[in-house]
Amino acid sequence: MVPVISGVTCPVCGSFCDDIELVVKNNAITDVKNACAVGVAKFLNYTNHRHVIPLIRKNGELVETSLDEAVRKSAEILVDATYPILYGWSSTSCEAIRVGLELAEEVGGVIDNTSTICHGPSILSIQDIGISSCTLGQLRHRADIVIYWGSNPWSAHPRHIERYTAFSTGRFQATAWRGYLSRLGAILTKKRLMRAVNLVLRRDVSAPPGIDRRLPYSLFRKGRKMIVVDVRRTRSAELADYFLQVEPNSDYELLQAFRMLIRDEELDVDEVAGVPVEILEEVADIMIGCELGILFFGLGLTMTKGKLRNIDAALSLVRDLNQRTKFLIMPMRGHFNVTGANVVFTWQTGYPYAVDFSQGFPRYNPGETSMIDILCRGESDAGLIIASDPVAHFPREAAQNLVKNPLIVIDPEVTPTSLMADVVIPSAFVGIEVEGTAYRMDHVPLPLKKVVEPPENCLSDVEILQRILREARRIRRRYN
Amino acid sequence: MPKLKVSLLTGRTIDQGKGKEFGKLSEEYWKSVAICEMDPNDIKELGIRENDSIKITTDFGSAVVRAVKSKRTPHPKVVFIPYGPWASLIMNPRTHGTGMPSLKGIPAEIEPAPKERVLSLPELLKEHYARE
Amino acid sequence: MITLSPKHIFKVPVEAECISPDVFAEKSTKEIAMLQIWEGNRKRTIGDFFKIKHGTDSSSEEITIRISGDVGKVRRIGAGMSIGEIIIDGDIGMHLGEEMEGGIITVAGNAGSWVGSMMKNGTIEVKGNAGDYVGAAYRGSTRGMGGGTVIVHGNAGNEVGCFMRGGLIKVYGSVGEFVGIHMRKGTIFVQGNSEGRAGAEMTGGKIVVCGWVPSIVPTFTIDSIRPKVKINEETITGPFYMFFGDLAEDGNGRLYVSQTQNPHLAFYEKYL
Amino acid sequence: MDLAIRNGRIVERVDEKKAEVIDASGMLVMPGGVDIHCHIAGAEVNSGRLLRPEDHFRDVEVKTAVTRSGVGYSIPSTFTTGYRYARMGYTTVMNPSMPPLEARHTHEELDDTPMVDKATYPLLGDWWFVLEHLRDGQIEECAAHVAWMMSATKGYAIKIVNPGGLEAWGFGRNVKNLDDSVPYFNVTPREIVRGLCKVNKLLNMPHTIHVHTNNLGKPGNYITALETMKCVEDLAEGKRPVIHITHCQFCAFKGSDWQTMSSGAEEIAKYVNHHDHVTLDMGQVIFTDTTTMTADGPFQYGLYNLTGNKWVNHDVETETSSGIVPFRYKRKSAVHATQWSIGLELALLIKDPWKIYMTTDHPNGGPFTAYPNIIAWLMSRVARKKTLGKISKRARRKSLLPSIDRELSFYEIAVVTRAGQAKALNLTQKGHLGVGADADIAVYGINPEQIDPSKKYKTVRRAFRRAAYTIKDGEIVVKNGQIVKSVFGKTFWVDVKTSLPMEVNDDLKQKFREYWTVEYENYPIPDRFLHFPAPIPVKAEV
Repeated sequence: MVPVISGVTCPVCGSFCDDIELVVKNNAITDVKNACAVGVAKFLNYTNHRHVIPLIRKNGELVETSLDEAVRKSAEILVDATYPILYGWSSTSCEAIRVGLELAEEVGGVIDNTSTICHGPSILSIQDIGISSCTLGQLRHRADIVIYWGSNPWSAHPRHIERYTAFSTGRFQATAWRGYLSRLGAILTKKRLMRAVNLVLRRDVSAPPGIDRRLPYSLFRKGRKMIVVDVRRTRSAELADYFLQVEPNSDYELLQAFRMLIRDEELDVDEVAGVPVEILEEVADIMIGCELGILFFGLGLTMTKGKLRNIDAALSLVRDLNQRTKFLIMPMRGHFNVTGANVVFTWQTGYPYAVDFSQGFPRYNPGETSMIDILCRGESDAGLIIASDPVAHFPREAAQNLVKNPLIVIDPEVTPTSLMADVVIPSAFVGIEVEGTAYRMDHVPLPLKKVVEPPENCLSDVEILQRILREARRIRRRYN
Repeated sequence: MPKLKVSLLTGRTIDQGKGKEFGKLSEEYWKSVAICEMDPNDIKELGIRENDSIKITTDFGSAVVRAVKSKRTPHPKVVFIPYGPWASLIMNPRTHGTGMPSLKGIPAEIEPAPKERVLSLPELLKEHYARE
Repeated sequence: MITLSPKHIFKVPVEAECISPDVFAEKSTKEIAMLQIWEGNRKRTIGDFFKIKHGTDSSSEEITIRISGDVGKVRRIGAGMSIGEIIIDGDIGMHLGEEMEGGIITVAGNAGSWVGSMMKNGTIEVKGNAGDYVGAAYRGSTRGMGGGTVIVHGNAGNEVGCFMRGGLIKVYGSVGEFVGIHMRKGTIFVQGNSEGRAGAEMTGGKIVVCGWVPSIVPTFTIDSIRPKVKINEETITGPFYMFFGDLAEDGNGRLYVSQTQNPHLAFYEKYL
Repeated sequence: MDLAIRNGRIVERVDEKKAEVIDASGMLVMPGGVDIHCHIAGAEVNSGRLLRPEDHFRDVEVKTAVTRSGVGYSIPSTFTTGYRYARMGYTTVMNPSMPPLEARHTHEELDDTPMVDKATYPLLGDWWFVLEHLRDGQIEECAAHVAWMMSATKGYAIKIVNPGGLEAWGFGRNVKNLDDSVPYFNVTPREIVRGLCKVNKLLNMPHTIHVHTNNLGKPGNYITALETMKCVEDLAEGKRPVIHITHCQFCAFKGSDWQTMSSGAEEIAKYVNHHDHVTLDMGQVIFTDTTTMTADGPFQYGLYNLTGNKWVNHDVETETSSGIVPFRYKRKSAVHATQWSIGLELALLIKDPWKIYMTTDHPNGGPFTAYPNIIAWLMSRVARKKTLGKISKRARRKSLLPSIDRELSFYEIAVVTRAGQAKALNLTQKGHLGVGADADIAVYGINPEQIDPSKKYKTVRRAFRRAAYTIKDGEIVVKNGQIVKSVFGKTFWVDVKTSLPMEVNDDLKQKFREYWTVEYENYPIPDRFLHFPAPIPVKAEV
């Protein structure tokens, strides 16, 4: 009888599924149930490419060192810096983030989390417009129109559709799974036919690259429907009842146009974002006609031309829709605890990210106090990176300025960033080797479980940060 | 040498997500992110075959990656590179006071790079980030 | 005339809102040297960073501060100033003349973002380029620039006049995206081109673009073609397409776009 | 008379040679302040913080040797909240609305709120379990589930907000009155209030049900408020209250629309003066820019339509909803000024100070930092007259205040700011200075024997802004309005023991999976999750 641990939360994406079952044999995870491909990969392979001994850079080379030495060096770097940056925080526990904020305050640094390069713009426009949102269960029970705009849940949040939206079943709404199966069948037969025809005729007669925009009947029936709006046909688009393909960088115009149409006003143009206005009018009618609609948006809106104003328009559209029906909107948050990072930042400092403590109190102005900008301007003189990999994900220019200065990395894995660091402190995996709290994309807090013991003298982020904080306080007291 | 003007998108893929969990230094990760998903017709137009090296250039840098056929077409002149060190080389770092760089819809140019090899991660780090 | 010249190049941001005629008024060179500024997280004094030359005949009324040298990293200069003049020979950092209430600031070089954000009165003139958010509001606030004048001879970045409530912004070069976003009142004049989405979500006020625009936000409706348009006393000759918007916000802002520079907008004429 | 303190408690006597002595002669000494209703932590408060950088960027707290930094004005960050309460001599704060599903969030924030003891009320009025049990008339089963929920969320009292209306809001609707049926559930607000009132008694909860009435913020809603009080009249025994109507000002509007809107305070006061089963708190309005936030989704949406300000809505599956809208109360607005008047009228027309307590429903009527202003208004006719002179003419003409001479004494102030609230919450060791009480003490730099608060209201106001001393659990934490020591208060929660506790079987777990999107085992908060838990064991009737 092997022990099965149930109700485990999955420390990967913002869907933060909490129904994972793990089989653990002599302190190793041997089997994973209910998780998606990414989750399984995480639980089964998290030990790969792992380094468990602290490293410190001595004449150009990273060499092994003691934890105390690494902590001391880290504290020195931070205390000596005039404008240190502390970045990451989205893949660790809220408990660790709380200590991190105290550390940033102590050393007078700038602390920022990864929302700065995912949903930062969403937050900026929420601060201008507000947001009409909910928890995910509300949608499972009630939503009959599900729109994914510029987000690809199939790849980024694999179980999102099945657990919370179109393919889930709630008190007032049933799954749209059957409809999808029949659609899939049709698509497959079509493909097979094509292949046969092509073989016979020895030439490609498949439809030329044009786009069929007609709305399918399924959109007009009662019950759940799923619409995907994106610039390219994603995996998610294939699950949808309707895929609305838009020209790159014209989402803003499309959203604003919808705002007009739902108020039954006329447009002076015949087509928006490459889509004929008649089509848009039909889609607008479907939005107005729903019992409860939800618009999920992803980086396809926050990162493209217009950035925060794309979200501005999306939030306003949903707000306006509430004059006609009930409509809600939610950003598709990436890392499992990026929402938590925003939440903890906000209750301690009043601001969700990009917080500058350099003058002894929190200040906030993304564009000025945000990571990418500070790095591109080359203003910081030291950095601490925790549970994040900016060298892999920041634009080249920013990453280059990051590695120019003294760099501390706290991370369980070996990453491009840790390879570039001056001090590397390996930590235990939160949600696997240490417990904690994290927030799902809809702000529902859930516990992270400890299912196996961490490697010897591999501490949690919390303990590591507390040690650095204590050391930093000691050094500062010595200074004055 | 044929060149192709395209709009570059970057983003998450399930393979990149999985690859990440095998470790950033793993073969799986390299396979999943050092690539450029293109419309088959665009690949034809470049006169190359799948898995050939291509060089993609933006105003902000250039990178050599493998060309792979996109499974969900058509998206002519729109190419996709998953998040990762290779995409980072050619992203637009300007945030226009929003804190957010532009990682999607970046104008780019693609050309075949038969002579050039797709760098391994350590090579890439050495070439672009090593401190003297 | 008080002249400040930086002693060295700055790496980390320097916050010096105390560099303002209101603060300097009736202070001796010594007292000015003791004024506190921030270099990153370190408390410093003006004396640490600047050579101070105190010219004679500076009565509090027409006190003038001249900054010679690179202060591109120095922020919030002239914040909240109400009198006198600041002359900057080189480039200047962010938040120049933030919440300014009077007086004059002239910059020979370029200015960072948030020039004259939330300003109430006075004049800022930038000979070079300005960054993003000229005359904008603070995050989450709807109180952008409420009065006064900002003149930029070069180009300006995105969201010029964001949440603007009054006053005049003149850009002789080109502007980025979203000029006049959420604008309520006031006037923005752009001699050059706009990167697009001019006047998005505006509810009032006037925007004039003499150059090229890629397109008009679909939530604007064409009203007429005007031979010329007045900006305060000055008259600009067109002809201009005049649009009303942003209808998505029930707005009645006026957007003037040059007819000759934008033949691709000719299709709007069929609605006239 | 001397007060002796040992080990955080008030005792008969201590050895004066060994003890530290504080000379409070010629000063006003009171128990630490108790706030019965104040939104300081949790999902909704934090969304408010996130929504409004412009609200806090001018009002900051700089880090000191003993304090953490933070921001202030209408929705202060957690640390700032604790410090600002302590500076005013407050030592106990109740956070009134917690979505059960997000209880962890509330408690994480309470743990980061220093200086004060606290507790929080889970929102249960629209919880599907409750609606279904009450529809089927299963009071015992309902009680068992509520008991489970109290310990699962570490809650202190049953909070009811716009009963039935929040469930209806799930599809963008609302309920109109106490007998309007809740869509799909076929149960009425009246049944919900009565049902939970019975449950509250069965469970022997320390506090009564804590009710935010239907139709809040609508002209004419004083009728709804009165009906709500009446509907549990028969459940009262003796003098013990069975219902608390919170921020009563917001549900004491007369009139048929905003033009005819006027004060219903007289009618409500008349009823309350003749009945002992109800307690109230003011929900006083302050003329300032603030942030409204309630679990009342439909009300907040109405407020958005009224103001056009930015609007946040957050519906919580199977439980509740919430909304946020920034709001500015203007002296010159007839409606706002009338609201200001109503709050004070209630406090002054209700004879017994043990029945109505001082709150602003922070931050809905204004930030709690304005309490000293309210004290001045309550203690001084001159102060009221002065403000009356500045408000809208229409409101002044309608206001009852000119006809009211009553001025509260320092004793009565002590009741409406501490003693009464502690009694209503049944926090026996708070709100008094008797032997055995917690040594939570506020010392204010005015001499109650000598000062005439009616004339010298400004002096009084200043004194209440900055306590000369605040003592928390026997330690001096504030001196002359400055924080000298940072301490972490306890978090009270009610640990109800029922003879038939909710049975946890596979059916229940399955029901959890169907109702929520989280697993049963991840729902309850383990005791060790709280940093300083203070469970209050209670034996239930069932």
